Amino acid sequence: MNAPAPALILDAVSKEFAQRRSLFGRPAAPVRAVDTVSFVVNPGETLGLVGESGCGKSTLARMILRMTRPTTGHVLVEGKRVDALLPSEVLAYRRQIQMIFQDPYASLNPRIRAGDLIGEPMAIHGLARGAELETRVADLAAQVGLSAAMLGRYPHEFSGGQRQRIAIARALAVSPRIIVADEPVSALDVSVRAQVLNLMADLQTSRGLSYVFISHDIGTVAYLSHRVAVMYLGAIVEIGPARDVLRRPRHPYTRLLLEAVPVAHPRLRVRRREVLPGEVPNGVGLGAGCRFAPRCPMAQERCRVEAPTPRAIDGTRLVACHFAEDTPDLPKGLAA
Amino acid sequence: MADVESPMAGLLAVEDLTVAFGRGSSAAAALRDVSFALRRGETLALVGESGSGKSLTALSIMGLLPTEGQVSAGRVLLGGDDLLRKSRDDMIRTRGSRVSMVFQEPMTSLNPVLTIGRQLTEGLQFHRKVSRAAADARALDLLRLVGMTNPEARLKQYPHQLSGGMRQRVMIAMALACEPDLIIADEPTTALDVSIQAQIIDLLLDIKERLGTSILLITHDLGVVAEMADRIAVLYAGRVVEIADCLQLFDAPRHPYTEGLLAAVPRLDLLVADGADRIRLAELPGSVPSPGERLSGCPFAPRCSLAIERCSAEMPPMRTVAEGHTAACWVRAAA
Amino acid sequence: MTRFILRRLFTALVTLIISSFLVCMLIHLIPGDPVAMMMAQNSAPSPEQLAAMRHMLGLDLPLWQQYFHYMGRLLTGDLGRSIFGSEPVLTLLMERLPNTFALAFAGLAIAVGFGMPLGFFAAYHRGSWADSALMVFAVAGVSLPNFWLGLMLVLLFSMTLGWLPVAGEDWRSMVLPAMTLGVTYMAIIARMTRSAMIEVLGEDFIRTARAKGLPEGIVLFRHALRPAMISVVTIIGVVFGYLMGGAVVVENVFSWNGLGRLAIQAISYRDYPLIQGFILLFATIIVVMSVLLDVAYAWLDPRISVQ
Amino acid sequence: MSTPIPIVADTVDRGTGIASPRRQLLRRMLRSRSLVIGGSIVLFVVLVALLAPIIAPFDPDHIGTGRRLAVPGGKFLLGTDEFGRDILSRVIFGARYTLYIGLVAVGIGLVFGVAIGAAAAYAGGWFGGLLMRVMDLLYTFPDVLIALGLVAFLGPNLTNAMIAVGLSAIPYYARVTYAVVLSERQKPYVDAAQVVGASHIRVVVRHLMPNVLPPMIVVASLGFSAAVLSAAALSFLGLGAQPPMPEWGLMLSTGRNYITRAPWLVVGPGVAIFVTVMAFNLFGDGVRDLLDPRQRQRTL
Repeated sequence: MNAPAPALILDAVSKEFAQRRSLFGRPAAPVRAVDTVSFVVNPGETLGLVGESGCGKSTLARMILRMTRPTTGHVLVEGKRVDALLPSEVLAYRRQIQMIFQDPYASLNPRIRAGDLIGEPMAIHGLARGAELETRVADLAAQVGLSAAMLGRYPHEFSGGQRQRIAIARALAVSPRIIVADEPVSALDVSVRAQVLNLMADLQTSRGLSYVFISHDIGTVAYLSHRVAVMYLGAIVEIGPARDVLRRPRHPYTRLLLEAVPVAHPRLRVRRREVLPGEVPNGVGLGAGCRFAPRCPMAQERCRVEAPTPRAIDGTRLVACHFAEDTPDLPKGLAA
Repeated sequence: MADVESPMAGLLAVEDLTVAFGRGSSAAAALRDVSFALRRGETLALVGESGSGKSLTALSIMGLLPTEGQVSAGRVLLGGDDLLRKSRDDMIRTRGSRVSMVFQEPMTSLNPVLTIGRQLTEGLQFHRKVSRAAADARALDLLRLVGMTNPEARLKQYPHQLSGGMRQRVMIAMALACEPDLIIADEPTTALDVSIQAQIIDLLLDIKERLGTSILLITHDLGVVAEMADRIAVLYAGRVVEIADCLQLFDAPRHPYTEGLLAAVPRLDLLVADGADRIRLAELPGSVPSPGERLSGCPFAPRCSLAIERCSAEMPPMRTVAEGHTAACWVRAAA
Repeated sequence: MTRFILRRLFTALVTLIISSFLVCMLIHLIPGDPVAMMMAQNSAPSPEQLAAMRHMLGLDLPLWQQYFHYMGRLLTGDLGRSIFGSEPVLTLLMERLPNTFALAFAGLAIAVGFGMPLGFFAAYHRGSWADSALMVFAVAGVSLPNFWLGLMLVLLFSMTLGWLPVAGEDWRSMVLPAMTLGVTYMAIIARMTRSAMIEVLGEDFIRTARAKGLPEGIVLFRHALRPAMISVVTIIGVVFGYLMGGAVVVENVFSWNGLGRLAIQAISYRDYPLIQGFILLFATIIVVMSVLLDVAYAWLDPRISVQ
Repeated sequence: MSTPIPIVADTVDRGTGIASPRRQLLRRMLRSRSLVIGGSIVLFVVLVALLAPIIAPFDPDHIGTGRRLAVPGGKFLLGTDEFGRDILSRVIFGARYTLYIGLVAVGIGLVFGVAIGAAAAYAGGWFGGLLMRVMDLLYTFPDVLIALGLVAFLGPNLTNAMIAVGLSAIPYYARVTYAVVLSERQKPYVDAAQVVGASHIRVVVRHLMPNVLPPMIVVASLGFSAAVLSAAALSFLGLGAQPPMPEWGLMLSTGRNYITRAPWLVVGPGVAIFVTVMAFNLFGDGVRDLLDPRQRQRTL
């Protein structure tokens, strides 16, 4: 059987932001928020994107959704270059890919009723109107677990979990193939997160959706993702099958990040673990070497002068580290 | 202070604390009959979601409730004194000196126009009446204690010159300044990145070990609880529903809410284990009740799969289910 | 800090250049032939007189040259001559400037001196009857036309009670106009201070200060006052500008011999060079004042002064 | 295609006791004292202006209706002026001028100010930045002074005064519009609308406008009171309304010449300006508190 064509391809995508120049200052070097990121997402697959704040994951999402343009490189959705779409092709592209935002309080227009919010994409894309639109909205609402009686309410009358369901229904309204979800549960109560995560998992099964699932919470990423990409300062340092990467990380950053994740059970407590030292620098003035070298406990001379390029390890994943083979395994207990 | 009690003696006891917001007919109880105890040298985690009243409990202990809130019943005993009966001036002398607090947002919890040194020393100067020089020397020690690099320079810096993790270290140093018996840490790591979170958790554990400080940890994050807590009190909609030792609670939760909460969190260790196919998360149906909703019975009853008729009519009392383990449930903690 | 001040001075300079350009071009707003309008006071000016005037004002040049002509004269301190009195505009303005300054600063002192403490007080006792009363007073103060307030004060203090003179040159005669000016802007400053202080008192760091067990006095004066002052200082700049504008009106109520009265006379005589000079002078004062306040702001806020 | 979708008409769940947002709004409106008082007075002033010919006891311009400078009381509630005209009738007709001046000035200011502010906020970039820098700059100049300068060159009369007052307020409207539009535009719901495929026009009309308009009511209301004050000041200085118009500022200006003999000449019109301006201020404050109690300090 031939592998199906990827739903989403990122081909060496970079984004630079110009630094604000002060009146008497010299022009500053632009900040690379996203640096040469490449990956594919296959139909029906979830790619988890993990990283700390400022690693560029949200900028990446904005480029995939055509909210900002890559400085270099291309985003391809269903084989079509997103930056080169004709105006007439944009709507068709939007029917392929949709987004779920982080904050369900701010991403729903406070002055539009739930039903109109869910119906708006169908109206825009001319998929339904009048009575048919009504039934399809009620139908969609039912699929995400909202009753038709609730559709006349305004967003502020819903709880956080319900709002995120509205957002999901709105994203599904155009029957997209791909959904980019940027921290979709981090603003929700812990007891409500599982509802939304399960809903997303169910929808993936029933609709064959592809997800790009962005989160700083590695547990949630592990739950939904087939493959995981770890970002540090704008670049992917490790990408591969979720279980491999999370169980036996090969990039020192991935390993330290996983070690920093609080344990799930008090029995797994390991005192005096190795702590990732320092904090994420702001990305200005990256030197020639590996971007992680200043914080890396394994860093050697080579790391400070030569930036590692991603290379295949174990046949299944790509790791951007000169010494990936030397990365020690996670302490027992953390890796189960 | 003549404390000649045994190290594990009770330090803090909160008894039947009830806090209401608003006045008259529109008053809504945000906390109902909250009781728990904290022993010397212990870390007690107060776990709850939004609206559970965990932060309000902390503010009530500190005597810092917003003006719309009022303690309508209960006692807060710190080493035997009822803090709620203390005069305004007595309470001022207690705060920061016998009990201090670390807040969630290190970015906004430090005064932007005062130097780090000033903010570290002012409590000392007021409570301990030490000289400026002595306070400065102590501030340096504190910054070293919390692992700040280049402490001499930090004293003269302003908060905006520090990163989030560094600011939280300063907050912790401030809380430690007068060597309090108890530190209340309100979501101390929530606003931080994973790697910084781990640094702060380690710091707090280290301090507890070295100084024997008791910590009341307030959080919604079960991972932080699993890392730090000795005992756990679970709050739901303004009520304590279960108290147990940390292991006991994770191994054998008795309240259906605790159980549901534990099962609803994706566990990395299980997910990546061999042969683990996509395990479906257990869902708690419905959502957390808003503070305005008043229920006569158990607040969890509407979301509880085990609920019986009695649950929605009558609030179950806290019953002992094992040694050091209490829960409030008609079904799972019956007499 | 020095860089901040340098940058601020640079924008101030740009502001002044733009202002001078606008002022220079104002003359073209005059409907019809400005020179004819100006000379209309004289009995039927001859074409030669008109041409001479046109040349004096530089209006016979192309537009861009007019500006350079104007700027060139400005740089030597020459603002032209009053058409009516034929005295140098600069002399006329400088004669009156001290009077206006005295009035405006007295008004500002009243506005800030009373407005800020009242605002702080109201914020600290938020929701009390005193707060409500102060805020009613503040809305009333903002709504009072200062020219009418002036008349009412004259009625009360000069005519009914006979305590203070209506007009004159000594300090007693300044009391009423300064009060008139002060009251309106006092209300604005009180409102602004109150909301700035309320916002600061709601900040996390105030809670931190209280959690440290600091007495209320230290919390208020060390922790809350300075951040609140930072936002108040920024509005004092704007308020000062508006207060100068108010001074123009109030001077005319009390026949106070300042720039405002001069301006109204100039307008009624269509003495355009004098009006231009007046506007330019005001612009300069306001720009200088706002630079000073920005420096004060930077001094108060370490986020700007410490790099 | 932009018609809202009519979904089940009766959607509010009555069982849970959640009142419709409209009814909640009404309840909150009635609870706001400044809104109720300010709104009532505004309504009263509007009615007085509309019904002036009916309720005014005399012709406001008729010279010698009564004795010159008659003391208030009896036939002339507020007395008569130096030409024996009834002051009450003149104050009543003055309401017309005041509202007219206010409307025209606010109209001019709003149209240009909103256009500039919204364009700068929506376009962004160096153009938007430059535009707002200029507005910030002009804003530091007192509006009375700008109006004064304009009238000085345009020539003193009521029309020019209105135009000048309107133009002088443009920076104020532009700045507030800019702030409001910018803060709304940066909210994620705008991104969300673009992602589902909404066109720019749709984003502006259907998503931004409903969120931007309510704060603009506040701005317009506060701007109205400022315009009335400035215009009255110009008239008082002799640069606005010209005799024999029964304009309040002008009435004060002529009245003050008789302040020793007939102080009532300066009482009626002054109170009228004060009350009207205060009503619009209260109304604006009330709406602002209703929308967002935390937004208080944004506008001067």
